[in-house]
Amino acid sequence: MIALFLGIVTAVEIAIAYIPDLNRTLLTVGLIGLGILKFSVVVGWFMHLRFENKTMNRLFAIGLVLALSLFFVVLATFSGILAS
Amino acid sequence: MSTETAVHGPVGTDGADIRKTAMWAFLGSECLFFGSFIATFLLYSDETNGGPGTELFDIPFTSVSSFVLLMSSLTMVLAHNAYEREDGRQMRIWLMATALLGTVFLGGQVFEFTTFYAEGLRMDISPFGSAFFVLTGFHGAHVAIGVIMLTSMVIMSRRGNLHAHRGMNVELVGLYWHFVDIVWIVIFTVVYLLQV
Amino acid sequence: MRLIPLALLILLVASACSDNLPRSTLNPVGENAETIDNLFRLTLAIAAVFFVGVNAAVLYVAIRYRARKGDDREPKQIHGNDTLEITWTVIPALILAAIAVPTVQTVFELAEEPADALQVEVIGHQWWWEYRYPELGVVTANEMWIPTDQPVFLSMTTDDEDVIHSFWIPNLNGKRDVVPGRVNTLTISAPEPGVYLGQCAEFCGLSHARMRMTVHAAEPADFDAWVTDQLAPGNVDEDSEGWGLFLDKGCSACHAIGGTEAAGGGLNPGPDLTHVGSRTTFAGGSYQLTTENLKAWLRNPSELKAMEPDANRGMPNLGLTEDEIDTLVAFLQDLK
Amino acid sequence: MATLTPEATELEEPEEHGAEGGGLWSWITTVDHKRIGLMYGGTAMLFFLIGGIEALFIRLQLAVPDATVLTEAQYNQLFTMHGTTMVFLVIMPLAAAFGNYLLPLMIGARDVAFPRMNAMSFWVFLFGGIFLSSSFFLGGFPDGGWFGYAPLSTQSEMIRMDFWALGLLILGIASLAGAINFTTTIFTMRAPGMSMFKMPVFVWMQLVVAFLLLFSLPVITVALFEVLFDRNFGTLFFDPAAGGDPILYQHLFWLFGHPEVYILILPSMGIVSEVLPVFSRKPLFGYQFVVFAGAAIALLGFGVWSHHMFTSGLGPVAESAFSLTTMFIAVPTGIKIFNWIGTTWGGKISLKTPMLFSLGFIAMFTIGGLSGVTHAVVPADTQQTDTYYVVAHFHYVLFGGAMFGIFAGIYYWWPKISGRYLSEPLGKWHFWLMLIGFNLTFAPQHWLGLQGMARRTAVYPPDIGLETLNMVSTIGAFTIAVSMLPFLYAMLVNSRTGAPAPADAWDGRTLEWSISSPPPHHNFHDVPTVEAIDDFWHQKYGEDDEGRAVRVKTFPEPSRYTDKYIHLPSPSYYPIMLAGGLVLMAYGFIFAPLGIPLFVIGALILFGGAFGWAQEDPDHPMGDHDDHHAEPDDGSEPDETAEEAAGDEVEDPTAALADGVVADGGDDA
Ligand code: HEA
Ligand code: HEA
Ligand code: HEC
Ligand code: CUA
Ligand SMILES: [Cu+2]
Repeated sequence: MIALFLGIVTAVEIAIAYIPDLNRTLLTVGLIGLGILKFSVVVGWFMHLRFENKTMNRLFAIGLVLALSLFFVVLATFSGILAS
Repeated sequence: MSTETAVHGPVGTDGADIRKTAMWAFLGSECLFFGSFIATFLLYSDETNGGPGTELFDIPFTSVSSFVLLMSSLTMVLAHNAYEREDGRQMRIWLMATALLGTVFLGGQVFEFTTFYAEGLRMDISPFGSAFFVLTGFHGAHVAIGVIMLTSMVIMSRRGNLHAHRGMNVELVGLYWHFVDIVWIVIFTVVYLLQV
Repeated sequence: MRLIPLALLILLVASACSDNLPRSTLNPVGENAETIDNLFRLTLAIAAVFFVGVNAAVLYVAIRYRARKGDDREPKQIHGNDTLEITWTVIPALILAAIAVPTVQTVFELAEEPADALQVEVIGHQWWWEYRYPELGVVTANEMWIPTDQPVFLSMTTDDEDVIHSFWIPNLNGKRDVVPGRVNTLTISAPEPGVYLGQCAEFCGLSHARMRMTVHAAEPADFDAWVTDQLAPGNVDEDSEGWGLFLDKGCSACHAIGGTEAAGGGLNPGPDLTHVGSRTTFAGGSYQLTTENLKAWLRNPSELKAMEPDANRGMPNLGLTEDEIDTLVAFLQDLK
Repeated sequence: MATLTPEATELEEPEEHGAEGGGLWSWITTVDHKRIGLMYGGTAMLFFLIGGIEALFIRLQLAVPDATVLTEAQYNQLFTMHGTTMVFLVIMPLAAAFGNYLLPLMIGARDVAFPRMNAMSFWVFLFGGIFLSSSFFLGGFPDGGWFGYAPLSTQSEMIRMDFWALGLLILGIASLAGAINFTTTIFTMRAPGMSMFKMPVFVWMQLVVAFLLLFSLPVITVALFEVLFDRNFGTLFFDPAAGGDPILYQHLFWLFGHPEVYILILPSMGIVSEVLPVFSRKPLFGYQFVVFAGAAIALLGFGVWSHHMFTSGLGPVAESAFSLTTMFIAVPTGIKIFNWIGTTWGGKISLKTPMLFSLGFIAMFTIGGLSGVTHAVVPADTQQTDTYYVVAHFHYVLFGGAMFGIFAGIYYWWPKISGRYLSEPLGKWHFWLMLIGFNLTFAPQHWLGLQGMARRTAVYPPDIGLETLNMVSTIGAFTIAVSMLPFLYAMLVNSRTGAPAPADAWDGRTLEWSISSPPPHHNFHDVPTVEAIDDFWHQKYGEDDEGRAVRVKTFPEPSRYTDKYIHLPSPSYYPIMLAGGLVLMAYGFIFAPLGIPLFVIGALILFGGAFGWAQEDPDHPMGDHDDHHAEPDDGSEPDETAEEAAGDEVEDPTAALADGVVADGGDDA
């Protein structure tokens, strides 16, 4: 079931990437959205994180959140958003 | 469970399996490992130094190998189910299947790397090349280690060193395997599909 | 006993503020350096309050609450106090906010490029500085001249093969890193004529310690005179023995002399020598430009200054004879 | 306070179930957290002497201007190794030593969660340290500074910086294994009743440190790999000519580097939080606030890294943002300082050596912290950065903070560890000499920095006002060296001849004081049940109407021995094997192509170790690899797979380089 779901999501992703002259932001948002969906499905069900205790959830979540936020900041300082 | 042996039991005082807690801690740490490489890649995605860039990517091909890796997560789940049913034979079959799918994925990566090298995208040609090969290479190394662990698991199970009640280790390898899979989901989306 | 370090500190403060030091951040000359110094002193004053407060409290506790013989009553078991906790969270936060406001203001203020600035390009090399005045056409090394009536805007970078350096004249402004592949900027100004010393402030390998620099701030008229001198071609007699040696021994492969065929450049470019004789120091500002020192330099540069000429960093030993050295030094000193 | 009288400490150790003998082999194969802790501590102390001697050479060179004691090349190597040694081979392992020895004792457990992983962590640290230091004989110490900025670190033609990058990667594995182990131990192995907010503050701080390690080590790992690959495989991560950006390295390094400085200080803050209450005979003031402040420091610590890059040209917006986050770390830190003072306030203070060092910690650390705040003011920092003002700042926090805390801990727990008190007079000599020497060394450096003395300079010119203070600083450094002599004497001699210490050597508050000194091999005869913070104290003392402590119970001196069957993990040689293989691989890598065979051998040993480890039954004597599954399936499953799995991936960097090799090894294992 879940596998099927993942397969379909991947197919949709690739289809989106190929839609000619699709708006760039829409593409980005769409693909990232689907990526996150797949990600959570694997982590939640395949890895049973949905069913595990809070400690494990938190350990992983901290890693994820930190990874995401830190690198947004790093990239921002480079891309000139912060460098003005 | 007597208190005397609790020190070594896998179940901690919080009722959770201590090995799984450790594994999740490790995976949390790995998020930052790959995160840093992905950040490096994003930073350098335009730094092609006059060499080839993302236009070399063969999305259909990589989609297929991504799909292979995704499916290996499924076989891993099946192996885990077999272990929970204490069905050693089935478990070994699915473990082998998972390892096989992992190997296919690696084969695809080797093929992709050779093609890129032939077309002039090398890791010493541009920061883009460096970031691409090192990121996907480290992911590949993780897959390879996963394959080794899966194979070891099969061997140990054959030798009877993987007792049904110690089958927890299948679950741990599974966690690792799924993690490597989701890292690929991220890489595939960010590196290949978005082509930032 | 405990008062010794404290007394020492006070002594040090006293001694540090008294004299006039050419490389000190504590006697700012430039406008920016002054702004910074004021901000620093404000922060230091606040820090001093906490320093005295905490250390006095520690001393007080150690003396006042020390267990005394014969007193066997146990102390009251106090577990905490929420009001206190809130107080010592909020008060420091407010004080910090008070420091933060001028900090941010100053950061933005210092980042502005002044309108009428003299432009200078600074290029860091392992281990010496190159200065180019694009509007004036002057190129020089290690010693920068600036006018006293004008701020100077520095655009700083290095060669791609080089490493990170940092440009720092403490009297004139804080430092700014000089990063390969980037252009960083800094504004310096010196309302008072004088010689201001600096030091490369980012570790850049073997001879980082001897990568120093000098800024000569001159009255506008003196500065203009200097510029005129610098724009003149090198004082070279094409028939002289010195010039012959300069070409033969390969000096010209690395060093340029304006108005001659010596164009410098190469893999390992050295400082422009067109007017080397007019400088007061050489080798990254670490030696006085005297006959003796120049001779020693030509005898074996690495003896005076650690360098890695084999790795294309620094000047090689060219195996000159004493006669050749004498001739070359005379030749160099004539390059005024 | 002397309600407990010493006894039983002079006994010969009888054969005890699960006890290890004293031979070398027993130390090599030990998985006992106490022994591992001691080995960690002993090794780190040796490295402290090495790092200190390096510092003495630095100070000798700087005593006078234009000195020639050292050449530039030697000087650059010495400060690089001094910094690297002190940070990675002294303070971090000392913190790990305390964690190892004390965590299980303080939470009422018999060992850490993964004893063999623990052993591996130690051996990897030891071999990694030897690897790094051996560069001295194999081409010279690394010379790129302790943070190895690219492109200087990728430019050097020699293998030195390979030693540095690989050495730190190896040490990272040791720390990561330790962090995973400590996290799991603290989360899952606390004695019944010990909820998170009943844990000793030291345990809390170790947990926070483990988190910091978990989430910052991978970032430096990436930075180091990129340097290593740039140096050896032609990648262009930091090559500006090709579009690479050296500033990326700085971000990656300091993303690790700043959390790292809190990794260095928090364990000492934990130690001080244990010592102050005991010697004030009052509970820690504001326990929750101290704990939360620790966590807040860690969290904020992830958001301030660019304050090390204030002059690299970030632009005013980023500079302001990082300036603000940096300043506000002073708030939680201040909370701790004030709560510590609150703890001692109104107490009954006995100025024993551990207490002296703790009070010294508060005073000295505050100075360092305050100069840190002046760094946070960006414009001021543009004058201070890369000068001796920074050197002064970080020695005040690292030496006056972290090291003072560690010395407090050593004096405090040594009676527990050795069963004997260290001499008080010697301890006081040590403290006062060190305090004076320390301030003589580093206080003048504030002024040196402000007067324009750049750091990392082998020579400085005369006549710009730097002579006197440099001389003072050098004299101070030698005073510190002298101050170490009473300490070393006390450690070496008092441990055997000092006054015997009872179990509860200081009338302590935490669980480790409830068991004999030295502790039994199995720590606790019966796993304790906990009802309150400082449970042991509350068993001994109640409070009268005025709130003063009154003794309600006195415990008999506990025995080191029990006749109960107590199940303990068996020794194992796989951890050291794995560590050995890893370091062989590193040497092989350095000396490639000649070293490739060595690399392969190392990889085989590593894989053999991992595979053997995975199959070894941790509950049975070594060498006995029969099938032991007769034991009841009562949940006492061995934890090998987690270790195998975790251990394996930790090595992936190196293993990855030898995929084929590892696979081969797998087949014939
Ligand atoms: C144990 C290690 C440790 C600790 C705890 C700290 C703590 C702090 N550090 Fe430090 N730091 C280092 C180790 C450490 N540092 C090292 C090794 C370097 C140099 C690396 C290198 O370049 O080699 C460095 C460098 C460094 C820099 C870069 C300097 C430069 O190179 O230009 C900065 C800049 O902001 C900084 C800031 C701070 C601040 C704000 C704190 C704060 O956490 C301090 C907070 C504490 C207090 C403020 C004192 C107590 C508080 C009160 C009494 C409350 C009231 C106070 C106020 C309201 C002001 N540090
Ligand atoms: C925890 C960390 C720590 C500790 C404890 C120390 C301890 C000391 N440090 Fe240092 N230091 C750093 C971390 C540390 N340092 C770091 C990270 C750097 C930056 C490096 C870089 O820029 O890359 C640095 C840099 C640094 C410099 C600047 C170098 C430069 O920039 O050019 C100096 C200079 O004075 C210095 C001095 C000292 C001294 C005198 C001690 C003393 O306190 C040491 C005292 C210890 C001993 C003296 C050992 C005991 C000795 C004996 C028992 C003697 C008996 C035996 C014999 C004499 C044979 N250190
Ligand atoms: C391979 C390159 C190379 C050659 C050949 C070379 N030099 Fe140099 N020279 C340098 C470099 C690089 C420096 C800067 C050294 C430093 O200060 O770090 C330098 C510095 C100098 C200086 C000091 C300039 C200053 O202002 O600091 C003088 C004078 C000098 N060289 C003279 C000579 C003479 C004369 C010869 C020939 C006999 C010569 N050089 C040959 C590379 C070279
Ligand atoms: Cu240039 Cu240091
Ligand atoms: Cu920091």
